[in-house]
Amino acid sequence: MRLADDERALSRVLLAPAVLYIALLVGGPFVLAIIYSLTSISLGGHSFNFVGLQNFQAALRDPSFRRALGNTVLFAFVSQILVLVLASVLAIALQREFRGKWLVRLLILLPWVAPISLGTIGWLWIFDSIYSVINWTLRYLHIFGATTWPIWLGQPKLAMVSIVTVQVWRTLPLATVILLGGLSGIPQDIHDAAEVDGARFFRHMFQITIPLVLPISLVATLFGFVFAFTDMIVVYVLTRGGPFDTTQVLASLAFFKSVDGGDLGGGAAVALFLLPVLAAAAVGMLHMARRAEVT
Amino acid sequence: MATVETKNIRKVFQEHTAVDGVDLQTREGEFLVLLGPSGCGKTTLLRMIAGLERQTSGDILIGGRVVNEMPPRERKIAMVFQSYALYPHMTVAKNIAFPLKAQGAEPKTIDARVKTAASMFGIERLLQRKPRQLSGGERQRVALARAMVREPDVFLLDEPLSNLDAKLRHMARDELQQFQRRLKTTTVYVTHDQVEAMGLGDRIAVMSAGKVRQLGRPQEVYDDPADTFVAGFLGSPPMQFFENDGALVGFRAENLLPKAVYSSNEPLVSFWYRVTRVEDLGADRLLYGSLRDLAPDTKMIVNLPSTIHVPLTPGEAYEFACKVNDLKFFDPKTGLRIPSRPLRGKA
Amino acid sequence: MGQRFTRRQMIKAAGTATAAGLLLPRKGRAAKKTLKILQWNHFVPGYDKWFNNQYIKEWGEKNDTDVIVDNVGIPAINTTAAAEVSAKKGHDLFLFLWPKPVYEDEVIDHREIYEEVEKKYGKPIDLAIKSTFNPKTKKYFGFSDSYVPDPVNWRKSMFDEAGMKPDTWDDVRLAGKKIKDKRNVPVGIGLAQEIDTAMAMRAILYSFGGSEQDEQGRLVIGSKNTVEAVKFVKALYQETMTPEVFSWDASSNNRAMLAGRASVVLNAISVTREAENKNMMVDGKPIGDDIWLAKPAKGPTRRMGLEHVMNVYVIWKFAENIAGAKKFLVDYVGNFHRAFEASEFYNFPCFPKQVPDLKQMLQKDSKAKPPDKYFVLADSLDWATNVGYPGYSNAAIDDIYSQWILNNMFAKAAQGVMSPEDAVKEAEAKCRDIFAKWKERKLL
Amino acid sequence: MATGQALHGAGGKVANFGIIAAFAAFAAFPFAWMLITTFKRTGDLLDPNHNPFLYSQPPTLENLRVLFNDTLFVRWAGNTMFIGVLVVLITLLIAVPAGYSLARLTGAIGEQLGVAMFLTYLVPPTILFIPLSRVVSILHLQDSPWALVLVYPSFTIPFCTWLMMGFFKVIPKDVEEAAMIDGLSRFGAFVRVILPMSIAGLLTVVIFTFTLVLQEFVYALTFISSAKNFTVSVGVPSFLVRGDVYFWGSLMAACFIASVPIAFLYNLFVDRFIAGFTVGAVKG
Repeated sequence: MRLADDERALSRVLLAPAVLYIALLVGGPFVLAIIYSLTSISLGGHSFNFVGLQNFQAALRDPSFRRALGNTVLFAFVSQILVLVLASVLAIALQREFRGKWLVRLLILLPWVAPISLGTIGWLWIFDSIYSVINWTLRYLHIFGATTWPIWLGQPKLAMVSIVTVQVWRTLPLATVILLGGLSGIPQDIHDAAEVDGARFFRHMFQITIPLVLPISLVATLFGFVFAFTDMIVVYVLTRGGPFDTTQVLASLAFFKSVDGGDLGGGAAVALFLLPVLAAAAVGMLHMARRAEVT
Repeated sequence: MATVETKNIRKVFQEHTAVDGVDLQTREGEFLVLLGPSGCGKTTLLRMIAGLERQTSGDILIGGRVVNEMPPRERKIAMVFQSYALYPHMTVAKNIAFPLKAQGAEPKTIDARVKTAASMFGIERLLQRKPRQLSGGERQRVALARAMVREPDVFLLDEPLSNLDAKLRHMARDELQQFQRRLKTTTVYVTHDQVEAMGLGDRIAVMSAGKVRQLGRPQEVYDDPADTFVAGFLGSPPMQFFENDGALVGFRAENLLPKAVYSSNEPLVSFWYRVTRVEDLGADRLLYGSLRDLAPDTKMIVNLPSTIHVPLTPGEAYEFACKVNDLKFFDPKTGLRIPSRPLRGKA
Repeated sequence: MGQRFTRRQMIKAAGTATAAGLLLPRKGRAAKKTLKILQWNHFVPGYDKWFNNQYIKEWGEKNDTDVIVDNVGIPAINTTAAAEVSAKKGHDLFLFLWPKPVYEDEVIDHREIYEEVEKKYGKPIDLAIKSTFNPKTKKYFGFSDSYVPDPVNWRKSMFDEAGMKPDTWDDVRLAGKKIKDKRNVPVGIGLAQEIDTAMAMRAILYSFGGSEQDEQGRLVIGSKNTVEAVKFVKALYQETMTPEVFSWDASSNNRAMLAGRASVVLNAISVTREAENKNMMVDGKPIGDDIWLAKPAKGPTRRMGLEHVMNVYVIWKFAENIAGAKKFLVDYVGNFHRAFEASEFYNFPCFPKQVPDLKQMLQKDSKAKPPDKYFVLADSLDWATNVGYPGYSNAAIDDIYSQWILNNMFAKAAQGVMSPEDAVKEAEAKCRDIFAKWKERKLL
Repeated sequence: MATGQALHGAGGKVANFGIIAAFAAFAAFPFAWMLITTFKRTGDLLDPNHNPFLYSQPPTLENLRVLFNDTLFVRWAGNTMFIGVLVVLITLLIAVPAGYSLARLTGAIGEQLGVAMFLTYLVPPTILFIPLSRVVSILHLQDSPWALVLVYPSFTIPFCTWLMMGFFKVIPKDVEEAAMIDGLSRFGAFVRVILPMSIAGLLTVVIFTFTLVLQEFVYALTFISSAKNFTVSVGVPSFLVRGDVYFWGSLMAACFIASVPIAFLYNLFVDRFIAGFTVGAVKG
């Protein structure tokens, strides 16, 4: 039989490049990263000694790490819950046809296509302690006096708020697009039935619309979580973890620890710390998304 | 109990007029069928009655009250959708309970009424299942149960049988009619299937291009079509036409029989008919052929019941006839019925 | 002038020349070496112009080498280094802006370069050695050609109004308070996770008699003097500053100063140079003229400032042109006078003999008003010290620096989330872990 | 006409409008701000007493001049496009067949493999770049755009494979079977029948991949060291943040210029993208 017809052989041939690519370029380095986390390796490469879970234990002893762990969870959860809620509201609002929808969609897509390193620098400027346009406006409206105003990136709580804001800003478009897809996947008949059956806006939303877009929102949320857990660019550009490590997240801490501090093993341990939890959560969510009722 | 009335109702989508000035009035407890080919505006009309679409102009009255400004939930209607629109994430029980919950009914009442509805349709054992675990017929029953559970004034049904296979459809039709007769709830039913319409409707409104062409009892609509559209839409095969003396003359395939079958004192019109092919269908014989003389080379199909045993050989011409009353005359320009008149020319 | 062909010209030539004619330039090219240098985008663009367009061309011609310079942003320096080391491939000369002892095993011993330069151009300053030598392994893990002093930048008119000069830290605190009370212009010394804060806090720490380690490299951060320094910063913050300092990055104090929103900052001369080059105005007057420089303020123990930037060139063991890199560094020191000028006095020599007229030049700068504004830098060697003073900049010190442990110690106490004593204790515990870690890895 | 669940009535319309306006403002505000900043003189920008929304000094093109003349912005944009297009091609060539294979040919194990591929997303690039630089150097790709062309598919292929798997699963098997009866091979049916039916999915892959390429920062920062080879996301901050000085005007201009045209382009395809994403991500 020709290859083009032989199912078993064909399936392997079609799959092989992807598996090879991932094994070589992600699998290999990933295994290395795990090995790093179990050794005392530093950037300079000396002392490749196996130290077991020492790096992980050391991390747990470090208050900065514990803070970063808490921050990561907080950052990911708060930003993703906000994204989910806001994206749902926005997607529902965007379902209606109206004039200028094209433009609105364009504007809403912008944060997603902007190179994020640059977009975040834009926010850095918006949050600047002296030139913040937000503060200028607040002063102009006399919400704040001429001498005191919020220092967005300088006070631990505000800094967290700022970082979450930017993260929401950057992930909202994708989540909205995904949810729009989910919404448009619900047959019109279901909405009509709910309406004829007497459901008012909120019953309709919470008992019909939201349960039905749940699978796709799980996927959207999963993406958001993965970005929030593994990407450090927002923290890196806006606060570098400051003020005094109160906005440090695991990804940025791992980066500073390994690349700036030189402790490759310790950095890898920090970065991989949540991996088992994340993997379990991701598998669970994907499973739920695929099993959930979809019309 | 209530009637549904539409007064000069119109619906215009951008350029295209879907419903073009429809006046309809149901009777109390009546089963009214909206029949027409797809795109004729019947579903749009139904959705306007439901309140799912806003009419461009005209009024809708339910129980004598103008409901133009009311959302669907206030119109005391229930609707069954073509797809049934069961909520896929809810069990059957929850689906049926949903309209009651939306009304804010007591949990006790809800339980009791869900049970009653379920037993009425024989779906008690399905209550804990989800819609995707049901067969087509079961889904339809759940949809009906969900529609009737809140005891609406009016049922609206949008082609509820079209997703069933032929065998199920017969049974479902029967169940549906029995159920309606029992509840005596005014029902508006949309379909494109004339058999359903004839079988179910107390009256049928035949629609085409956004207008109601004829409203009447099934037999009326069949026997006395108001225009060529109705005549041509109903019946299988539909009414056939030939031109004669500036009029379109129509008759149904079962009305043309060999002349010998008739008793001699009936007023008949006779034709020479050349048979080209015979299809024996068991209960009927279908003849394919053409008329001669009166309307040369007009292809005609004739439906002979198997009780008529006249031998017919393809290629031969025979003398056929139909009763004068069975010939319907139409204006070829407007398509409307005109009074009967004698045929001209040689028979 | 000898025929030099770039690759593109080669290809063009190949199109037109005969086969015989081709051989000559190709032969010439084959012998040619390449030297690849990575360094930052210099703060003073004129320096890069001189270095990239002029100096390396001259040097390349003399040494029959193609010199390629890659300029990157500061954030790329550590990451690129990590990647090059992991890849065992990269540039022949790699410029760090701070000592990077962690790569000791990956770089050649730079002792020879120091020896060669010393022979030709005199002794290096102690700061250079402290920043590039590991006393435990007796290895030079880098070569410092220059450093950048970190003086005090202050608003002349405001201090005049207060009737003071920023001579001691107490002066800064008192005058800062007066100015803030009167003019609502705060002191702008950062308390964030960034380089300027790191240097300013160390300047205060050292001048209060505290330090991360002693001369022998023993951890002494938990000293009483450290607590005193922290207490001082807390008071300084509360009396003279606003929370904005917690949010800053390296550029923020420049901006605050140039916007007229700070009375005094610690920074390299980038603040005044920026004001001069862009002719920036505040309230209709050139702000540059009102920003004066001063030696680091004096603390209870001593007057001590930091290097703001420490140029440390390293040559990887895996570099392809080690000999060329060494020679380049030696020659570069020989030409440092030009570098000093091109950098607009930003880069100060680690081999002072190379700029014998440093004082004279500082006395009459063409852009400065008054022209001797930069003269305070003339004796910067008396007060500029390295990170890790009085010991060496070793791997632990770098790790402490990179994780901003001292910055955070000061900031937490200033913000009031911890008492000064607790902040010092917490920092000490972290430093102890770090010292242990690097001892175990045999770099201390 | 109501589509989906929408607010009804005049009040609903106002609420709807309010919501959309608020979100659009939130999303677009930084860009409006960038646009204003682009044309500001430094002195105007850095005077805290000036109204930041107005031009207290006449607008200037200086920031744009710096961006286009003093940096290699055009070159970086070109590099980004070049890398983006190649990565999209590689991703399509590798992920689409793999997705088909997982959806149709490997049975239950396909699902597991698909999930396993998705999990590779959980490893932060900030750790991966160190070992990856080894791979890049072994292949002699250091400081070459080809390094990024090689490495970027490592994070686009897993996701796109997974997405396409879901996408192919919802295409009825009859379609390929009909094609095979009509004389195509299995592979031929895939290429000539299934692929043309999956345009929405392919488009989703293209858009998603391109966005990821545009966003990427860490690999571009570490594998590329010469200015002429940078991408936009690294080149711009590297050269417009010089030591202590941010060239705000030019930075903002760069960000604006790099984002807006692509947003325009995406807007044309976003409906298809929505459709593709939904089907691919959930079904199957």
